[in-house]
Amino acid sequence: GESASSSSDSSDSSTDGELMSNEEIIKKAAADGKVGNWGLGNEYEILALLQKYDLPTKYLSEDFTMDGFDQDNITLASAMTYNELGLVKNDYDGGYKYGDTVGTIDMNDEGVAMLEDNIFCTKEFAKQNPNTVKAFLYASMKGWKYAVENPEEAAQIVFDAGSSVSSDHQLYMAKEVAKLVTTDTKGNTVDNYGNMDEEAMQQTLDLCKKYVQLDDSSASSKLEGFTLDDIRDTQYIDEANKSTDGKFGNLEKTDVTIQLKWLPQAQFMGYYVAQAKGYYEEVGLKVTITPGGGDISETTAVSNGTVDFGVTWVANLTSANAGGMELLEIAQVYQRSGLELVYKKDLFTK
Amino acid sequence: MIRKRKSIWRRFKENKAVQTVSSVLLPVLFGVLILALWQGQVLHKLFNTDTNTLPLPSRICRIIIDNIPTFAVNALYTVIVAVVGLLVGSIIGYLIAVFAATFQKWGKGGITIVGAFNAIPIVALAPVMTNWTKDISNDPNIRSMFAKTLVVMIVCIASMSINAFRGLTELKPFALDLMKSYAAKKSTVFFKLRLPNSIPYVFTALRVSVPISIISAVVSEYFAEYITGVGREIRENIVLGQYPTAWAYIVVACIIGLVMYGVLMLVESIVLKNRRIK
Amino acid sequence: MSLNDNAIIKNDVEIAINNVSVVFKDNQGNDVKALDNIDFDIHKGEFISLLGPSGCGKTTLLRTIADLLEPTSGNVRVSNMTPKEIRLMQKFGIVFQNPVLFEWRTVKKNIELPLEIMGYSKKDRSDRADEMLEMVGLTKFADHYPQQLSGGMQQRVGIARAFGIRPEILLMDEPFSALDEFTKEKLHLDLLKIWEKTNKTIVFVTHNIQEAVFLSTRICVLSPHPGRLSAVVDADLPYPRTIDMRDTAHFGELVSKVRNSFEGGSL
Amino acid sequence: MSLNDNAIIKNDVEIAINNVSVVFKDNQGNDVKALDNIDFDIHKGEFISLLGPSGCGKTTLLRTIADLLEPTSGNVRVSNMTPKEIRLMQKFGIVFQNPVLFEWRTVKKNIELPLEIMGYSKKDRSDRADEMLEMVGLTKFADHYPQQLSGGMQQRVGIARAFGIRPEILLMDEPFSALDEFTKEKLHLDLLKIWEKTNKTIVFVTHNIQEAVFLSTRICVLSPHPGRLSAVVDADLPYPRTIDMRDTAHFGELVSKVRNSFEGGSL
Amino acid sequence: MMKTLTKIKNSKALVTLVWVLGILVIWEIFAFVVQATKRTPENIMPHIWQIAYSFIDPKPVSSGMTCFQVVIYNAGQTLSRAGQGFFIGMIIGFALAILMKLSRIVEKIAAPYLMLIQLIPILGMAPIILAMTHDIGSSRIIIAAILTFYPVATNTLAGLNSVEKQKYELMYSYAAKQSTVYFKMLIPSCIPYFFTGLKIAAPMAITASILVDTLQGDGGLGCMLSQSLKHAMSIYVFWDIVVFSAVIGVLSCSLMGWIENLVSPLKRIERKTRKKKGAA
Ligand SMILES: Nc1ncnc2c1ncn2[C@@H]1O[C@H](COP(=O)(O)OP(=O)(O)OP(=O)(O)O)[C@@H](O)[C@H]1O
Ligand SMILES: Nc1ncnc2c1ncn2[C@@H]1O[C@H](COP(=O)(O)OP(=O)(O)OP(=O)(O)O)[C@@H](O)[C@H]1O
Ligand SMILES: [Mg+2]
Ligand SMILES: [Mg+2]
Repeated sequence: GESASSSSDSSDSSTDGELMSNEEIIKKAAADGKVGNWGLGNEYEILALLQKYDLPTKYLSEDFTMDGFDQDNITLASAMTYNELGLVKNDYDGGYKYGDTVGTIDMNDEGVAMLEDNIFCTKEFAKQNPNTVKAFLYASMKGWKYAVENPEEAAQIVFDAGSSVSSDHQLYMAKEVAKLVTTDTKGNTVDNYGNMDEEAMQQTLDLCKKYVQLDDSSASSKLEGFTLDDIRDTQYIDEANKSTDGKFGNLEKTDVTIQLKWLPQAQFMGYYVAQAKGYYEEVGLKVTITPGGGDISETTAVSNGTVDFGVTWVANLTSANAGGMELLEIAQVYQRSGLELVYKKDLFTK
Repeated sequence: MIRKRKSIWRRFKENKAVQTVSSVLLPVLFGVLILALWQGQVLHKLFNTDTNTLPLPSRICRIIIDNIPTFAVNALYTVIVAVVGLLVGSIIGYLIAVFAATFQKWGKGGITIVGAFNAIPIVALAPVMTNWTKDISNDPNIRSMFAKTLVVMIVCIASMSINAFRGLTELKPFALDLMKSYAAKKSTVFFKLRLPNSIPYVFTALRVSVPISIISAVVSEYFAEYITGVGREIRENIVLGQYPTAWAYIVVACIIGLVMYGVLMLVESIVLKNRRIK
Repeated sequence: MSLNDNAIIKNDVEIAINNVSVVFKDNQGNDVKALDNIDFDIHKGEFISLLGPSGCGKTTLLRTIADLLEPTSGNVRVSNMTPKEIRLMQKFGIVFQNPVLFEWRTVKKNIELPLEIMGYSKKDRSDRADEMLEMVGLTKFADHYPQQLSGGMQQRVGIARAFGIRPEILLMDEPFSALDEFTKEKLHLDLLKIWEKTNKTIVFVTHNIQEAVFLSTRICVLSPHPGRLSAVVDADLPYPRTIDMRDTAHFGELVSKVRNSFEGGSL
Repeated sequence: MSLNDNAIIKNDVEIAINNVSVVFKDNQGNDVKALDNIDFDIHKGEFISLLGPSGCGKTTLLRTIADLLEPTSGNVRVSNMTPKEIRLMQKFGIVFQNPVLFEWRTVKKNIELPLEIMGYSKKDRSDRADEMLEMVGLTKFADHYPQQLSGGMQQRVGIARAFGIRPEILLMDEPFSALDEFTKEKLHLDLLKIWEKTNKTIVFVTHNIQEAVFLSTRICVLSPHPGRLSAVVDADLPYPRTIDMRDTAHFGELVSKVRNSFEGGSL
Repeated sequence: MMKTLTKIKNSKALVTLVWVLGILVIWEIFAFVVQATKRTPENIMPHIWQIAYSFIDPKPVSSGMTCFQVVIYNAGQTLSRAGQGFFIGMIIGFALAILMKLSRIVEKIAAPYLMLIQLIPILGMAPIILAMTHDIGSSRIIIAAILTFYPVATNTLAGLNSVEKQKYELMYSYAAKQSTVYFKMLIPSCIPYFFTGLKIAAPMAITASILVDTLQGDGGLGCMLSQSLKHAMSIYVFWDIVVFSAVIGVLSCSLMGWIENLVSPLKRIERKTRKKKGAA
């Protein structure tokens, strides 16, 4: 409590100065070498942004906490709207309690947005189990729809399913995730969940080609030649969205597993809701949800058959395919980028 | 006749030059064999894996050759962390052992406590060290290097102190009596008896520490603020599904390890030369 | 235990062993009495032999004098000080029953070890070591490592090392038992010569009656289980002693006397 | 080197040492000739002593016979086989110069070790070990660990261990040098008794002339640097030998003879 | 009175206690500094009492479980994997040492490669092991074993190589079979070294097991640790796990010492003699 009040004091005292523009903020932070990101395939939007302002594409590594930001080692830090940003602002357990003393820069507004959470499997799996894939997508999207409409309940479901996140943060996250699922990069509302917006997909792929640096020459030339058809197939989600009853004929496989990209939290509430509400059962599937965030990445796990489906970001899927995997995106759950850069206002006043 | 031939074989086997050559040649030959099985995808059948998860040596080589400057820079940082951490950690570990051997009543407890460091996982140690060293320098590279080196150091301390303590205290019967009879000062007993007696044990510790130092350097790079090093590249590439590149870096880590191990063996054979006479 | 005072000219006590007992525990936890109430004085400049059967406590007694073992009861005084004080003044030279050589040092370096500790200059150390090597007949083996020597040669290195420091009090635990007649004979004479010249006090453990009679001024005979002082015999052969004294009748008498004190006292 | 054949009744050669030379390298890489062209036959049932000054190659020769060392040139034959074959038939019993006990085994367990290896039953092992402990006078110390024994006691354990296996050929390297007169005397007689009863071949290394003369049928005198066979002396005292033989004139003559062969041959 | 006092003064427990206290004091000094200078001190260096309190804090931190419950619940999984990995690693390490002793050629070939295996990060190794076993649980155990066998192997081999030549000669003179030489001489005499290896390996097994927990996010101390680090739950879960693993590590090390005393007669004698000295 003490420290929070002291920091808001300092922001009060600095309100007399005028806040810098986004461009100025980015340039100042870059000049100090204090732009932060986690790396590991999360950095391309930041690289694109730096490039946009003709800045050297260097950043510091964030360690999945906001301690570096808190201690001013990083002044312009990457944060997902639904997760880190909530921790920075809010004062529940684990929060840094900055409230409105921090500002953000949105990747969607800057025009460097890349698409994040999707659903994918291997090309071979999709080909051999088309009905299973469609049924899975149908039930999952039904879950997402319910979750987006009832974020409180969804948050509770995820929390009960063994989430590691506090229930306060869970609820915050559910509400923020709902925005990402129902709004596209330009701010328009989306109602056909899981849709693969051509333009946004293409922008993502183009940014990938530009910023994904691969040492492996055969992989990088493969990446160079990719078109959207090499990484996604829209037929499954289209048919799933067309269906009214979720019946797609004989299911080739009924026991399936999905590995998440991260720890169990509201970021993935759609699957937990579909599970809890029995949507998967309704279409005849028995689904196991495996948390991610471990050393065996979702692309690896799907590729080597440990699990059937996975949730990953488009950029990760693209580079994995360039590296030699045969993965296929079958639905795009998040319609806009959830990445923002957060800064303390008092550090960027004129 | 048979006897004679056997003794020639034995003489051949016991010849010093033959032994030196064979101790290099045999592992190399074995390595070549493994490489052949690997390239011929026999290993893949054995491990039931594919050429993506376990990329072929030819591809790994290509990647290394194509990117020598990048690899060299990353390797350099990792080597610095591993070697400095290993040396400083081993020296501290040895000093702890010296302390423990000098004040045995208190020291034994200390050794146990030091052993506890062994039980703190690197994955926990690395972020803590990164946190603790935030104020060391304004340059994120320097403070990251410091944090990484600290991790390697801590990990190396334990194995050295446990082994060196044994070397410093398990003396030949009556050796201590002999020194006592000269009223040798503790420092003299240390330098003339305990220290030389502990040398073989130090090398045992180092044999264990060399791989540990490299793997800790690699893992601590995962958590470091400043992005560089073989470990970080391994992680980045694995997450991106770039197994061939990741394996290229793994191979680099192995080469670093082999070189360090080779240097260690060389030093050991020189230092312990006179003890090997039987 | 009465002393045969008339045999000894000098009367100042150098080492006083006062009612010393040493008890070890065996691994069932039972007491093993290694020394039982030993009470005995050694005078300055004496050459005392401790004689007794294997396991009777000779080594134990020597170690008590050298402050390598604390008696369970009783005490030892050396020049009216504690053995510890004397040890700290670096006045003891000890030859151990096994040679205890450092395998990482050459023969010569092993001999130089105590000299290094006592702070002799490099040249002095080397000269002294060469002299000692000469004495024990190992000059040719100066640069060998202990592992390269025969058992007797190793023992001789141990002897050279102890002699090298020219100690005030020389404690020797069966130093010559691994040596052949000739080497032994030579070293006997060397030892006596050094002793006569310097008038140091020597405590010499042996199980060889002839050796004890030939070398010492007095012989303490110990009996085993528990280790008791069963007799003290004056070896009153004239000095300087010569090899042919061993063929004299008096020598034979002394040997018999010691042997009898043995048989009567302990076996 | 001519053999004094008339002294030996049995004439079948048990151990033939044919032109054996052993060369070691010192740490400068120079050759050290430990044995130089030793040529000598040992007959079945003989008690041979190898006598010589420290470092003359006694241990080395014994090791060559026992197949612990291959001669640089020449060879050894035992019962017309190679030493290796004999060793594999477990016909050797060896007493080493240092006792070489396993510190994690009790005294009794140490004595039982070779019996275990040779597959004796538990009861047999225990009985045999008790008998041997009795012989060397260590019954009370059966359950002690080697570190708890005095030097001489450790050596006696080594002797008990070698005797326990009742070997065809007994090779002993200065077994008694760490022992006192009485223990030694007792073991001398025990050894002779066993030898006379079983008629085994014994090769006995010693540096003690009296001991060699008292025990053996023949004495091989070695001279050092390089190790050469300088004399072979028949110790033709009658059997069974008794302690008082040592006071006879013939005994004295033999001792002098050996001593002279020494001085003439090597010193 | 005096006697009991000296007894307490000489006791091992006191020594350990003083050490622990000393370390705690140093920690606290730094904790106060951190407290004074940092905004979120609990992320960097919380006070001892804060950590201690978190163990008994009834407030749930994750899925209705308190800090302590989270640690204990997940420790079960991790420790059982550590135990299995350690056991397998111990056997492999010992067997490898014997094998290397049996053949110089094997030693020459194997020694550098055994070390090389240690150098392959889990990240690279895990997918291959996983492809072999198709089971994340057994993959974890295997990797934990791989990470633990090396100190056992090196130390045991050092022990096997330290046997004096004369002992070999003794066995040789009995024409003892190779197996006899091993069972009666080499193995008993390498036991102290073997235990040194175990003492290093036991805490390493726990570390390794925590490390392999993170292969997948499905539970175990490692997962909780990394989740807590990522602020997915109270940071005290992290501190509690660090403390817990260190304590378990020390205990595992002492357990090895205890077992050593149990199996090795030499240690027993030493202990007895020491006791006797203490009494005298
Ligand atoms: N491993 C070795 N390397 C070099 N020289 C050796 C080695 N072993 C023995 N020698 C040399 O061989 C010679 C004979 O040694 P050996 O042990 O046979 O003597 P010995 O007659 O048994 O003496 P002692 O009575 O003192 O035991 C010695 O000069 C010794 O230095
Ligand atoms: N550490 C020990 N633990 C238990 N008993 C011991 C220990 N050291 C010596 N003893 C016992 O003390 C007695 C005397 O031993 P000591 O070594 O003094 O004999 P010694 O007269 O030197 O014999 P030797 O001539 O054989 O060397 C022996 O019975 C021995 O068993
Ligand atoms: Mg003794
Ligand atoms: Mg010898």
